Amino acid sequence: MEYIYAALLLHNAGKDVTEENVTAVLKAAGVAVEDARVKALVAALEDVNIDEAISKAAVAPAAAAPAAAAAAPAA
Amino acid sequence: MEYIYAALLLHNAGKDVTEENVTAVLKAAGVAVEDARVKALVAALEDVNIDEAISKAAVAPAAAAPAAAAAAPAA
Amino acid sequence: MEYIYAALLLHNAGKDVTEENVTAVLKAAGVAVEDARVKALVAALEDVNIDEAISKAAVAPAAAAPAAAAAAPAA
Amino acid sequence: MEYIYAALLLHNAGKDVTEENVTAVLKAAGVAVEDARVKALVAALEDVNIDEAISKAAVAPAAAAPAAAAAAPAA
Amino acid sequence: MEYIYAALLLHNAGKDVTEENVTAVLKAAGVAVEDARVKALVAALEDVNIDEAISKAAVAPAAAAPAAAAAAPAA
Amino acid sequence: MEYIYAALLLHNAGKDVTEENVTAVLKAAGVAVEDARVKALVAALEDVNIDEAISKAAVAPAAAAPAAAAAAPAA
Amino acid sequence: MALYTHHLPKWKKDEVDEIKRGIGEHSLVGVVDMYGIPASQVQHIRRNLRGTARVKMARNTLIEHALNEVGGSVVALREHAEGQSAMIFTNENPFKLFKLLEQTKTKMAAKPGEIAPEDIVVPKGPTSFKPGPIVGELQQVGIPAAIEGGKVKIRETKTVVKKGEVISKKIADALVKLDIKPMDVGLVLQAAYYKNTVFTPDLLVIDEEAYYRNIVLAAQQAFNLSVNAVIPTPLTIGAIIGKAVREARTVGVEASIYEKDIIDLIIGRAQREMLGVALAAEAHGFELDEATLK
Repeated sequence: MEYIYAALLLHNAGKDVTEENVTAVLKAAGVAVEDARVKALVAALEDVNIDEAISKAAVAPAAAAPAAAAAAPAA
Repeated sequence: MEYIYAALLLHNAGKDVTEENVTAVLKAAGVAVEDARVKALVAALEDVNIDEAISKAAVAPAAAAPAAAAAAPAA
Repeated sequence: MEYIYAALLLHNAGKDVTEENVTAVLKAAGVAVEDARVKALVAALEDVNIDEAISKAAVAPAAAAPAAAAAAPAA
Repeated sequence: MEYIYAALLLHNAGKDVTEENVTAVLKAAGVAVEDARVKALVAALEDVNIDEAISKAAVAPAAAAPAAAAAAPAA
Repeated sequence: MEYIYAALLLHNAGKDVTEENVTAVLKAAGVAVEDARVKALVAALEDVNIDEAISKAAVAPAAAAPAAAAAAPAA
Repeated sequence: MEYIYAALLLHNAGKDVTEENVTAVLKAAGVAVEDARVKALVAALEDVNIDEAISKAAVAPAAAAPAAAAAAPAA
Repeated sequence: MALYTHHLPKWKKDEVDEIKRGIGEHSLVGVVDMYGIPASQVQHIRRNLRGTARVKMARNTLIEHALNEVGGSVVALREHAEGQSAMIFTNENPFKLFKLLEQTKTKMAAKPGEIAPEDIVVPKGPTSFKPGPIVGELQQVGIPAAIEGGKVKIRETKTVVKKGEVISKKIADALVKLDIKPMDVGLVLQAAYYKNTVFTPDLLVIDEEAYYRNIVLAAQQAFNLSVNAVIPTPLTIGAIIGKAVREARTVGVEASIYEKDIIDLIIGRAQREMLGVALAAEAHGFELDEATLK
């Protein structure tokens, strides 16, 4: 999950999730970076609205309960 | 959440979640690091079993959902 | 949680959650105030809509899981 | 809710919820303290198990949240 | 999701989920294949029991269903 | 299921679900293709909004899976 | 008024002085109604209050004298000294005194002509009575009594007097026989004078349930704020980590990032999507194979 955490860290900090940035973050954490995984990560996130994806994880109160239930297996 | 992601990234990479390490990761991501928040994070994590918290997170949404649902009619 | 309660108290009283105010409240409660935690608190709340954040349910910590599960069928 | 927050702040800080303490905390927060409300609070909490109430909140935050949201305007 | 569909198609057809096979299927579908994602997919699937993951997917919605049902009237 | 996966793969890749395309994908996966089934699938999917079917599966897994629905009352 | 005191006999003057001393030595002065409390119970209440509050019984006229002589805003208590009054002195706060007095109340038998403080209910079940005229007496006041197994039995639970209604002699007698004590008897606080303010009972009732609910609410709000604003505390760090992990996993699944920790979830999602499309295709004439149906 390190790669995903790195991507979210960048996104949350308002930075672009580029191969360079992800690699820099992972290296700072002492991870032996695999280029292929970085490429795959960046490619996968290219067409994804990260904020929207994150909000799917946020289980909102009562009204959102059915969504939460539905999301559970995916979480 | 940047600080939390930095901590999770370090933990997943098998590194200690120290002030130095968290700061290094955040800086690599281009974050203007606030020492106070790093300190508060590291202090809060001191007595926490991160692995346990992570594994529970995978289970929690499903468990939390019924509670939310159950409460709804009463609300 | 004292720091959180101090922030909530100030917010409810219509006061700004500043380092000075938080420190004053904590001191009045006899808390040995840690400046770093006050700073971290104020920094974290800077861009947060407190009213929204207090009413948005945070997902139950893992301890809740069995209770929630047990309660569900009875509800 | 200021009075309740003040009481919880004191309780969390390991202090007694006395009239003096509550008044001091509220004043530090810039609240125009009503003596009668402080007295009523202290008298009421004498027979309330605060720890139990807190643990109830912690065990089922998701479940209680809708109620919380509903109750909020009234508080 | 194309990559995972390709992998599951191969698995269902009783073939090994190798980089070559996945690439071949994707190419036949006219997909511009990114090697990095194929590599990441195959690596991620290496020690995974796909049949088990599939059967879990079938069970998960069932567990979520009561929550959704319970929440429905409130929604 | 291979046939369905092939159709999904094509749909996700932005290609038309034609007999030729489905056949090509299945062959690439080493499947011994039955022409009649391919015809039946393509004919059936002509009237299906695939995106809708997918999103229904994601949002309300219980509704999508008959087995899951049947299990729900017992859960 | 003060002049008039000179003409009081000595015992009355002593009484007035004692009340004045009580007022002077305590932060809270209350007027309580002692109507209908048997002497034995007064002793019991006094014992319960010992160390916390002192009860001084006196004629209303003497209470008035004392209040007038002390003067100032405490005089306002005068109008609450009616019926069988007594003064109560304490250094507790008025809310606590009110609670304390509520706790000293005990259940007593009803006297004819008293008002029911709440619905008076006769529960169903056996009684200790042997068959006899008692059955008729109970039936006369509407209590469904019957004989069963050689004993008098109440056939069903029955409300015999509604809250606020007068209790008749016949019903009072029946209730005594059945050992039902519907009356709350104890010191009833009429008013309390505390730091220049007169508190009446309606101001002093505390809804402890509401306080409890608010404590729970406040604790939830604090929990939510801590997690949602990402302010780590020992109590909430677990939930915060959980939130971050769930977000990361969700993003991973949504974006199809093929990582070991979530590949099973991605497979699950693909499987569900496939089933969704398979069922839609089946509805339009595509025959599913056995593996899919399973």
